[in-house]
Amino acid sequence: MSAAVTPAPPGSGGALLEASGVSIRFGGLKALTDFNLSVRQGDLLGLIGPNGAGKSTAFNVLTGVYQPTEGEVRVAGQRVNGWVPHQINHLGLARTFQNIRLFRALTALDNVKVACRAQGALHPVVMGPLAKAGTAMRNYRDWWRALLLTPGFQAEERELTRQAERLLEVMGLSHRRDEEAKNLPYGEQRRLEIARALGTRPKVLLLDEPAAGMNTREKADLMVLIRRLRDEFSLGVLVIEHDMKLVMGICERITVLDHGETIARGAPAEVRSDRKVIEAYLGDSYLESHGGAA
Amino acid sequence: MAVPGATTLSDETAGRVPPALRGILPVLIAVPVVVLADVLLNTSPFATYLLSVVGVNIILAVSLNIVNGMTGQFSIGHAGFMAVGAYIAGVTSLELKEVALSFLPVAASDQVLFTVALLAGGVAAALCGFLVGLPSLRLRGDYLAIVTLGFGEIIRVVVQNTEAFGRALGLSGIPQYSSVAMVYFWVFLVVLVARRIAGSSHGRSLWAIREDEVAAEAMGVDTTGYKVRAFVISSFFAGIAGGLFAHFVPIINPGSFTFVKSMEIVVMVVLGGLGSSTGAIVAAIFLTLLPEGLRSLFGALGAGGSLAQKVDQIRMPVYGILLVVLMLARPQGLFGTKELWDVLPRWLPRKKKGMS
Amino acid sequence: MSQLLQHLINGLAAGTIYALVALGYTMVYGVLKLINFAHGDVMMVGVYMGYATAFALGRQAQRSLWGVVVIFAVAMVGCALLGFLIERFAYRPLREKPRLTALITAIGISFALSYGFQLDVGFLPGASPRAFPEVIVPSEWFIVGDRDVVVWNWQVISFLIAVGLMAALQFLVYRTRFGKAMRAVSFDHRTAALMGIPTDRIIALTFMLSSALAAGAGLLYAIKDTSVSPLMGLYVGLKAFVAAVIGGIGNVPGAVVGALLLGLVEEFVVGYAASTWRDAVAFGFLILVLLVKPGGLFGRVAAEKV
Amino acid sequence: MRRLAPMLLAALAVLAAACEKKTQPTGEAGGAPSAQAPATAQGGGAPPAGDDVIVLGEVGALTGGQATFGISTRNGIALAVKEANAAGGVKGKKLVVRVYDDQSKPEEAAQAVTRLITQDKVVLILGEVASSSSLAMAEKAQAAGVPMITPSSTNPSVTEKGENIFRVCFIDPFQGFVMAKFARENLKLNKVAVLQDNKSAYSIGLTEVFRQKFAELGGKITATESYSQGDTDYRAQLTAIKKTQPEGIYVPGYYSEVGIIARQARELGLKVPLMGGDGWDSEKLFELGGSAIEGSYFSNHYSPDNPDERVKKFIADYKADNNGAVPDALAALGYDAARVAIEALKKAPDTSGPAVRAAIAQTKDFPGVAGNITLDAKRNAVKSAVVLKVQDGKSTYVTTISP
Repeated sequence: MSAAVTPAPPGSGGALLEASGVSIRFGGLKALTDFNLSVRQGDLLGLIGPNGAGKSTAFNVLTGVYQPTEGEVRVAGQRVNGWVPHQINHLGLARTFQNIRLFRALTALDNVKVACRAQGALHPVVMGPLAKAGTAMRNYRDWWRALLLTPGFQAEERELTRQAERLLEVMGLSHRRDEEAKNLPYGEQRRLEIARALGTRPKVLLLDEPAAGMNTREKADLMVLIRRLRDEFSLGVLVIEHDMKLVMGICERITVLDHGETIARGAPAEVRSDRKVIEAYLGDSYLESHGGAA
Repeated sequence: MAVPGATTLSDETAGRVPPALRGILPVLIAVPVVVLADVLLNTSPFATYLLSVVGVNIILAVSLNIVNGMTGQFSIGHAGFMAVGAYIAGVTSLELKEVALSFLPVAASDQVLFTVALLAGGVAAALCGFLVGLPSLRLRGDYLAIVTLGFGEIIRVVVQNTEAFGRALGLSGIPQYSSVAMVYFWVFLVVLVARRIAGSSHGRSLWAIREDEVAAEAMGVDTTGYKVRAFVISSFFAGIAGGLFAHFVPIINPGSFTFVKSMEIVVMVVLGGLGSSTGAIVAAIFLTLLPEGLRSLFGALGAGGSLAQKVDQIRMPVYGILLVVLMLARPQGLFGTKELWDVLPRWLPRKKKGMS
Repeated sequence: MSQLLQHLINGLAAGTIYALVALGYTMVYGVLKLINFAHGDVMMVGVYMGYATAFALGRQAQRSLWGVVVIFAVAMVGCALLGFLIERFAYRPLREKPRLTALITAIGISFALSYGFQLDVGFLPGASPRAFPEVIVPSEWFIVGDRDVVVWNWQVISFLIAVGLMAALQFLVYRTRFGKAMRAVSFDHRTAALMGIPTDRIIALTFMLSSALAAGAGLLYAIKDTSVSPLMGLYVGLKAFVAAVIGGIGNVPGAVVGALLLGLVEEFVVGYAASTWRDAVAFGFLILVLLVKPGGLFGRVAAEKV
Repeated sequence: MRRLAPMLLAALAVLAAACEKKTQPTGEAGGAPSAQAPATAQGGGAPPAGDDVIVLGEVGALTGGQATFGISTRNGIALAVKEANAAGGVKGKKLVVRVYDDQSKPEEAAQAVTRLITQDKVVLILGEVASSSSLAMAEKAQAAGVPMITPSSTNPSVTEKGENIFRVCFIDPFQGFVMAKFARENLKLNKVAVLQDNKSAYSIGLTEVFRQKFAELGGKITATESYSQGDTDYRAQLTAIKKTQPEGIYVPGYYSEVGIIARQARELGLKVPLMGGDGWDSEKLFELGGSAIEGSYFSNHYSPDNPDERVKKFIADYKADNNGAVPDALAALGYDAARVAIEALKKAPDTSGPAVRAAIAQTKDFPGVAGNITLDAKRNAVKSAVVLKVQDGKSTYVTTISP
């Protein structure tokens, strides 16, 4: 059940996630204009900007929650315009949410197991009609295996549990294994979300304000953790963050958005001294909004 | 552990069980057992009939729970699927009435044909479930609910206008193959299926959809596919329930499958606790026997006077008021999302740790 | 052609009344996200209140203008009170509980009312339908050809009353402080509460308003179809609910448009095709609308903030 | 949460009563009169098949869409039993009727009848009005060997369920035939439209025969429209019918809808006479229909202005018991069914199923208020039908049509 996802076709320049010229409009409102981005394995990129700059919108376009009005998104070399989120996820893109969206009534372990299991099925969109029918049949066959509790199914369940337990361990959540997600403290909920995202075996991990609501110490730990995850799981990581310090501390390259437009990109040092960035942050209501956020 | 069927039960969980429920639970179990044992002692046609009705309602409630409880969708057209199963199975049995499998004794041959008819009904209902599940591609929440309701009503109108289905009079003369054993075999099956699903990765995916559809989708769960499959399985069993129903109720009639019937099933599921299979079972038993109990009570109370003549009419208003009172008393349903064994008092045997 | 015109008139007459009932569903759904399944039955109770009042007034008085006003006033005030009680005791305690819970109590109330009114104990009317008194003495106001097209005074009057009630509602919702508060509650009742809006009172008032509208609609319905029965709430309620969803539940103009469309569709199915398929076509129409516009004609599917 | 405990205890009490039931049955669920026969009203002591009472079972729609018919029937049966008890009961025992409501649903009727047979051990079953429910009951009664008499289910298939099932009314085809003949030969109509209740097998049955007979007699059916029981707006159907310019409209439905149909027909300018069957018979028809129903005709089992002493007495007694309500056909048939049952119980050597069955089967020229009853080999009543005309807010006798 854990068949590998489509490998990236060679020649795509190694970009696991690529957005080129992406724009999105809600009615008359331009939420994102000509957004370009490329994430390769081992990258640790930052996406920053004041509130309402379009950061989460960018995430939502990349992950298929919204469809781009213009431009295209490629994941593992595959054009994914028109795909739904779970299909894109199957290509190796996983995310967390700004306002934690765990499966609240499920235990920590089950939260991760959901993600682990969901992998494996090739999605119909990349297949012909015959293969489509095959997948449909296999979907139902899977149910039979579960209903009859076949040995293979049981082994698979054990394997899922093992994988999930390992991820909990990596995120330091083993002691919360059987707790309902909603009963976890805030910081642990954030970590559980990351564990869950890792369960889908992503190539690229998108973290939406992972440090929101954490204190300085926790943030420092998080920075270490994110780096470690990138190396251990061979990921490309894209982080949305409000906390400049955090972003500057870990990200190798940064993209700055304001009013949906990319106003700067480059290494932390370059971005920090960019006039437009300073204006956007200080000239606008950065401090207020930051104070009121999270 | 929150998820029913998911497997572990630690003592600290038991500690979180609402104390009041722990005290009440034996009552909940005892009441139906007493009533049933009572009628069972003189195994009578009435006991058989009542047991069959209870069984069919359990199948309906547990199967609806797969969609409404586990997946968090909101179907209020379950009676429509039941009708499909009842009519298709009924017509099949009527067609095969004269057929006997020569290599089997008559009784066995009848049961084989009965099973064939049931499966035909179940499959037909499952196909309809697939059709209803498809709009869930685009619809959410109350809009999906109204579509299921609409499908249920359309099915009823179609039946009412089809000569082969006996139109308004209904289909009578269906061989009465059903037995308590057959009904409870299917009860057992649906409960088992519900439990196995709940304990599997499929069940977890359904729960994930119920908890947060956006997050489930982002974690790679094919939410539409799962929703459709939940609908298919659920309506298959509703069709089986309808088929069984058609083989012990002497006549099936469009009036038996209105949206009021759908509502009764929804009530069972919600009262039992959304997502709790055992809760659905207990609620189905309780609500099915309640009107009979009220009938007895009022029969005993109404000695003479004008009220005595009207006693039987008072059952339904009382039923309605009881529903309100019960929901106010326990808004999360009798069991919440927990299963029976999660809330058993300590002195009762408990399920031990671990199934996987 | 004249037949078409007649069907059009009949359809609109039925549609306006659906609309008034549908508005009740939509308003309650707006503030509480609750499908109030007891709404139709509240309407039925209102009609019986009007029926009793008409009898108390006697034959002469009930036909006078003030008589009609008294009948409507009693039914609407009585229903507002009933709506208040239902909200207070069956829904409010469940406000912060899962939405389905309140739905079940709504079903319970619906059963209790519709079955309760079938009893013939005490003041309860019994199961048989009753003839509703002719509070508006029927007369023909507009005739085309050899009675090819007939418009009745009560059709016009009830149309005017319905439009008047809708206009009043529109004013209330969009032009008054109460309406503003109501819309705020509908948008997010927790935040509204934080802003100092008395949500409980607003919700209670919304319920009373929707119940009063239902009573008015029920009376018009009873005048139109000259009868009242305990089960009328079930039929009318279901159809009005469908109308509200077609228009986009929670949307006030949507409910009106949905109801008019449904009234017309039903009338044309019955008039030009087989009447036995009316309900199937009504629901088929609903499903079609939802497949094309998942949020109903005027509703917006709230894009979930991710 | 703690509030749940008392609540469920109350529920327990309710359900526990179900268990007590068998040891402590009561006899008053039905129409047992308390004033005239205090002996039966002492409440809850006697076993159902005990020494001093004979228990009859009745299943009827007391709630739901057909409640109004079930209640009339119940009142008619109650009157017959009250009279029998006042006259000394049967075989020295008092009669008791246990009435169960089936909510107008066949499966509930099946459940109720099974309860009557098994738990209450009734000797005989009366009911239902709706043919679907009667069919459900007939199956159970036949299997259990308990005789059953349906007062007013007119669908032919009901008594075909077996030798234990009887009826005291004529069947659908006959009524359709009566009205077709009357319309063609007495009213001399050439073109008639039909408006049937598609939710009622009764209405569909009558329509079928009427259409066929009327055509056979040389008439023309201009349109067949339908509605569903519970509808209240028939303008669309009537508008379509009006276009075909019929000379009469056959509306074989129930009075609860027919009254409204009449008003709306007149309102749309359809002045032709309406015609119908026994489903019309109720004083409610005149209330619902008002002046619009005047001049219409319907076939029926009996005419209330029958000068016969028996009928007069029945009407007077019924009015006295039911706040002055005039008995409709269903009440009269309920009364007749109960009296046929009582008569058979008197004649039968004992109250066992076969004995009672045999006694019922021998019913011949029994003087019922709704015509003399003779049961034929198919256990159907052979009766003539009367045609009534609505005049001055009541129905008046026009003619009698024999099979």
